[in-house]
Amino acid sequence: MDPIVSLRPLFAVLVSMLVIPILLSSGKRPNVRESWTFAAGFIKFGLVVSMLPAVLQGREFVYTLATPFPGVPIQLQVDPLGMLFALVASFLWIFTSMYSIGYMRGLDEHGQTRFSAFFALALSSTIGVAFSANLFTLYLFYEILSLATYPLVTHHQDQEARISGRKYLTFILGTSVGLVLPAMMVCYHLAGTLDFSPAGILAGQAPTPVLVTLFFLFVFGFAKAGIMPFHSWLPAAMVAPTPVSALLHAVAVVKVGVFSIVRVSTGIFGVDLLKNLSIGPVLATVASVTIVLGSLIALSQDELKRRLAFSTISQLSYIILGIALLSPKGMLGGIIHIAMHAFGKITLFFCAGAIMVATGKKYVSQLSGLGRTMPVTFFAFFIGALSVIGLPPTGGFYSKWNLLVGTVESDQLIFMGVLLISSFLNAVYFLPIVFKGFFVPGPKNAQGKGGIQEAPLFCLVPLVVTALVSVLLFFNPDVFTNLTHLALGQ
Amino acid sequence: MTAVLADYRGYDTMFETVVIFAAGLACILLLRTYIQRTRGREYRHIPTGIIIHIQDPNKAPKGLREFELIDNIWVPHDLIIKTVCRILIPFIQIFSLYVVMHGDFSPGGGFQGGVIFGASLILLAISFDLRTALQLVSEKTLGMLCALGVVIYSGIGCLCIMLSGNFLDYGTLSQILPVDPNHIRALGMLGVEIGVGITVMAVMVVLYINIASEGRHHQGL
Amino acid sequence: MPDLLNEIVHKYNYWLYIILMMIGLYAMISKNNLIKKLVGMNIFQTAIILFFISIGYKEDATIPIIVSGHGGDAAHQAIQAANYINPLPHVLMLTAIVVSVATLGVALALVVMIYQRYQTLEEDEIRMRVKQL
Amino acid sequence: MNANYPALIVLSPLLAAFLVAALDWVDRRWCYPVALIGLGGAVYSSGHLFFQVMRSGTIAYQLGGWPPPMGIELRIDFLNVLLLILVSLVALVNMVASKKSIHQEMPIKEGTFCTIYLLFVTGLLGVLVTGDLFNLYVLLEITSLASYALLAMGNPDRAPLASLNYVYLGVIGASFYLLGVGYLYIMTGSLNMLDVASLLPQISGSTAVSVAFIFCLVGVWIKMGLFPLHTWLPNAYSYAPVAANRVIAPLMTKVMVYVMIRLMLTVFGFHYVFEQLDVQNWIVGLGSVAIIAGALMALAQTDLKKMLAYIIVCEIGYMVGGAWVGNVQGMVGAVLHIINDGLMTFALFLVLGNIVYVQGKTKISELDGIFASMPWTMAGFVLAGLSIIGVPPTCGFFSKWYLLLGGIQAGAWFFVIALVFSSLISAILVFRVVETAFFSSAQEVHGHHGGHAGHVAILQEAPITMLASLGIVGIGLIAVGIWSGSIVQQVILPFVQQGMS
Repeated sequence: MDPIVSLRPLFAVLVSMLVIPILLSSGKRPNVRESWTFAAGFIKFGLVVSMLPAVLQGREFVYTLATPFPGVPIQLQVDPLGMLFALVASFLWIFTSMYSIGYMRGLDEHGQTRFSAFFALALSSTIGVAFSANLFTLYLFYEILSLATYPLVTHHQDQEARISGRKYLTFILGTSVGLVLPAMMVCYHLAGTLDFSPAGILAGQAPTPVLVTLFFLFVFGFAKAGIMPFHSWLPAAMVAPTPVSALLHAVAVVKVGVFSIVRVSTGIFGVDLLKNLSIGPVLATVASVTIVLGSLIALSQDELKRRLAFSTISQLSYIILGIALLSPKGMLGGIIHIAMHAFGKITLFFCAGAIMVATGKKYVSQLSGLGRTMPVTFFAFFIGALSVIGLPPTGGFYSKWNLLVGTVESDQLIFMGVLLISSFLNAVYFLPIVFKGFFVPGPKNAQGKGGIQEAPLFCLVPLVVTALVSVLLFFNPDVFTNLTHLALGQ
Repeated sequence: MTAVLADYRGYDTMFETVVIFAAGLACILLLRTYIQRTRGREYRHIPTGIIIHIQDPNKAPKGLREFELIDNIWVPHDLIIKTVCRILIPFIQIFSLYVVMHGDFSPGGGFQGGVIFGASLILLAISFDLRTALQLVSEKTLGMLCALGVVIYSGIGCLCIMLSGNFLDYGTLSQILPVDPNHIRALGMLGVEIGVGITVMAVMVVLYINIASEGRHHQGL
Repeated sequence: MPDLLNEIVHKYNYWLYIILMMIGLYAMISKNNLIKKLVGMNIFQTAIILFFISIGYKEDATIPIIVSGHGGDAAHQAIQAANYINPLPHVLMLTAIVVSVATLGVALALVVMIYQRYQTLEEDEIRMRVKQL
Repeated sequence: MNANYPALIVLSPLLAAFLVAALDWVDRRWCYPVALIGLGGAVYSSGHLFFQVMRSGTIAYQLGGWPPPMGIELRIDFLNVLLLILVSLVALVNMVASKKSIHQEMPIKEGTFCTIYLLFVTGLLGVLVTGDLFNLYVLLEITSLASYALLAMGNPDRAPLASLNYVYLGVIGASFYLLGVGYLYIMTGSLNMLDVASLLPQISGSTAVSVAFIFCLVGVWIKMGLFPLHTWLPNAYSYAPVAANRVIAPLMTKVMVYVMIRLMLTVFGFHYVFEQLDVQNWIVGLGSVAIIAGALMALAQTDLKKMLAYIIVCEIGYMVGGAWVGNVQGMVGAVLHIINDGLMTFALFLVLGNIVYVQGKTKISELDGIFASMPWTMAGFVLAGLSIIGVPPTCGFFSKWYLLLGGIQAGAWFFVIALVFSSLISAILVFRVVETAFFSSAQEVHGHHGGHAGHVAILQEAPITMLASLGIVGIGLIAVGIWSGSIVQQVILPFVQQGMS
């Protein structure tokens, strides 16, 4: 079917960018500012959803902005894979906005206007990445995202933020300029185009060693995916306010990295070429190392957000592993994990932030007994943890199940072992927190006031919603599975 | 030679004049100091030889002709040199005008003539002192002359444009000047040469007074 | 060897300008005094001017003043031009001389500025003072 | 009148310069508006020329009505029309931005400053439009002379000496160029670029032609500050008054790169330069070394001004390398980078000017917390910095793309590595400043998570004219980036393809 030429993808990207001037000018009136953020969030989500039916019918939306190089336009294209990602990101933005109101006001943070402005910019570029029609456009939005998140990561503007910000940029910008850019240039030089196409554009264009090198330049170059050894920016970025960690470093930024790798694997190289190059097992091994090591390190972290960060690193590589399996079910599991993990992990971060707002505690060892004062938060945490571990009745089970089936399909049972070990480790580092919260009594002196002391409502509602969605996805993941099937051409 | 200079390569020559102009202005920009002196000055009353000191630098004694400013760097005036120069300078200046006027058909031209004229003024400044020279040709006049010369040159060029020719196409001047078309180019060149001469003369003097006095014109030298 | 000598003798103008140029360059590099450097710079420029003048020279030719009429000849029209020295290099060099004079003027102004500030023109002393700033 | 725009574009600032010089003695208040009008005239003419060239191709204008081999010719084609727009616009915008800083740095001398400034712009425009090798020299000297004077007006302790060094090297450079022209004149008897180009193929085997070419090239390199010959550049640019610096630093070196490309493609021709003369690998190597050296030296600087000066050294390497890799992509990259780098460095120097005007200090370590007091200026810095790094959609990315592609196509891997390396270094350079500016040491004293709500930064921005200029240039950075496709397709590529065939 012919693609639909439409401005809708452009607006979907631009909405949150256009709202920035309004945000900046209404800095003195926080309520007006927040309502604009909400308006933008709903419009964005609405635009994305409005394109969903047509995409589900197999049609695509296309809009070309400009053509800076022959054969390489700045082009937006809404296809199933991008749709899936955009849906998740724009849906979660609404709730993160709500959450940030509670969080930022609860902690009385400075520079809230700047915060929401850059947050909006980050979202724009995330949707931009999702809707990119070619590698160049993707790179463009990828870079904007890197830069837009810097002021968010360093929001506190203290020494710790400075060091972390430095690390963040070094890894993210260093790899994208140093690895992705040359790789992209070589791609263009070889193929004369950078469009994503299901068959890939590089087949037969260069000898195997060159292609393999290129592929790994891309894989490591998209450092936002957090593949070891380019992972350590993610724990560092946890100095950011929690909404940032929640949406950006559990959903938007990291998923952009993974999404880019998925795009490059399926759109630039193509599944067939990857099979021919027999890259799959190598990539799977790299991913497995990250999965296992990430989980092990997470186990040793006492700061809750850092533990979540390492968990994210490990979970991201699930997606890579799914792609690397190169079998239908494995890829299905991998791609759908983008959505499932997003809902699970954002719930966990929301909970961590809510705990911090309510009690100021951020270490795992301090959480004893908190489940009694904050039951809703801890229950949501439990659901999120289940989803990340991959247990029913949560969406995480669905993706992990498909991944496991994928390992069987492709006869690489060793990776099944990796997945199982990792699941076990996940359980070991998450469930004790819940257990501690509910069943271990807290220190005596903290028991002064009894009763329920939850975080503000603005914090609480989002985490309940995301937890519910996680559960819902277990029962009805159809939207995402359909999109994934379409994306994989199955 | 000047014909080639002013006609074929008239555009070059215009910019050559502009180079000179730029050098003069650069000197003013770099060196000229407009700081008013804060110390007092000494004046000698010529008839009596009494030296008076005036604290306020902006005030001068009444009846200035009878008083003579005494400079920090005092150069005694030599009568012989002064007299010889006074006689020579008019001749030098007349000669320089000849050189300018002959530029369009024999060796000579604005540059040479201008330099000679400038030299005469510099000679004046050397043999008397800077202040005497500046009393004859004030700094403002020199500055205006710098600009005037190049304006004449480029103005003639622009006139050609207005007469629907190309820039510096002297041939078109015949439309407004009642001259034989064969000579119009020579006439155009003459105009241009005069412009060059004026600028070169003015800039030479500007260069001298600025560099010699380190930009403090009110000091004699 | 005779070839080389021949070469040198026949193209003496080139050798001359190169020697002059090198003298100028030497002065600019090795002299410590800013004015001496300027003198070197001027020698350098003069060398090039001489080079241009010498290429306009022809054996048995006269100065380029045409007695009857004007309009002159360009370098291209070699037929009549053989009798006259090519005027174009001279014209160009007149421009170059003017340029060099102008540059010298500005350079001297700069030197005066430096002298006003540091009371010396020896480069090493100035550098020493600069370090102390 | 319509046919006279090639002359008018030069005459407009020139006449304004004379007028300003005269008005300086009459009424000083008139100087600035007249200067603006003169520059505006240049912008208008350049726009007019642009459409004329786009409509009907190359324009030739014979001065004095003499046909080319004898008289001087002005030629405007796709290459220089772009630069004309760049130069005239940058000059005008800078003049608008500079009113207050001229007044701050050079009271009383505004008139003289404006005159020399206009002469500088005249010289640049003249260099761009001329089709005559010797005329180019004369105009080059006007430009240089004006820049010697302008640059020396800065810091009285250092600027005159730095400028004097510039004079020494500038004179050597110009003399070399003149010498090269002399040899060409001996061989061809002509000074017109096209005429020389048509005569050269018959004698291209001659050593004298090679000598001419090398002399011209080295002369131009000295003037543009290519790495081993750059020594005059950093000091001269970093002690200069900002009003002058902002126009000299972005434009002077770029115009010299233009002269190099003009010599390579129009005068000596692709065939001679790349096929007969076997030096291209060496020069690409030199360019790469310049990139790396410039980047590293910039990294070693603690002063923002010096850092920017070394960034220029680094960027020159980009253009020289790109022009010499010997394929269309590289050349397109070099030409596009002239435009982009002009804008980028202009934006950076505008930022520098704002900081100097408001804060009066340029040490990087002294800039901390400046983001809070000058948010718009620093936003401009970030944008220009991104362009220097080469982050899309700013324009720096697009020229870097072509340069990289040219390097890859030619197999000049050293050049490619140097480009990527310098991108990384510039990322460090830019974010070092941004980081210092973003974090203030005052906040760190009571820095704990949250709790800064009471902290209100005192807004202390530069005047609106300066900010507006910066804003215009900032928009330009992105606009040129987004539309670089059409610029390349419609303007640069026709010229390059013609020159490279």
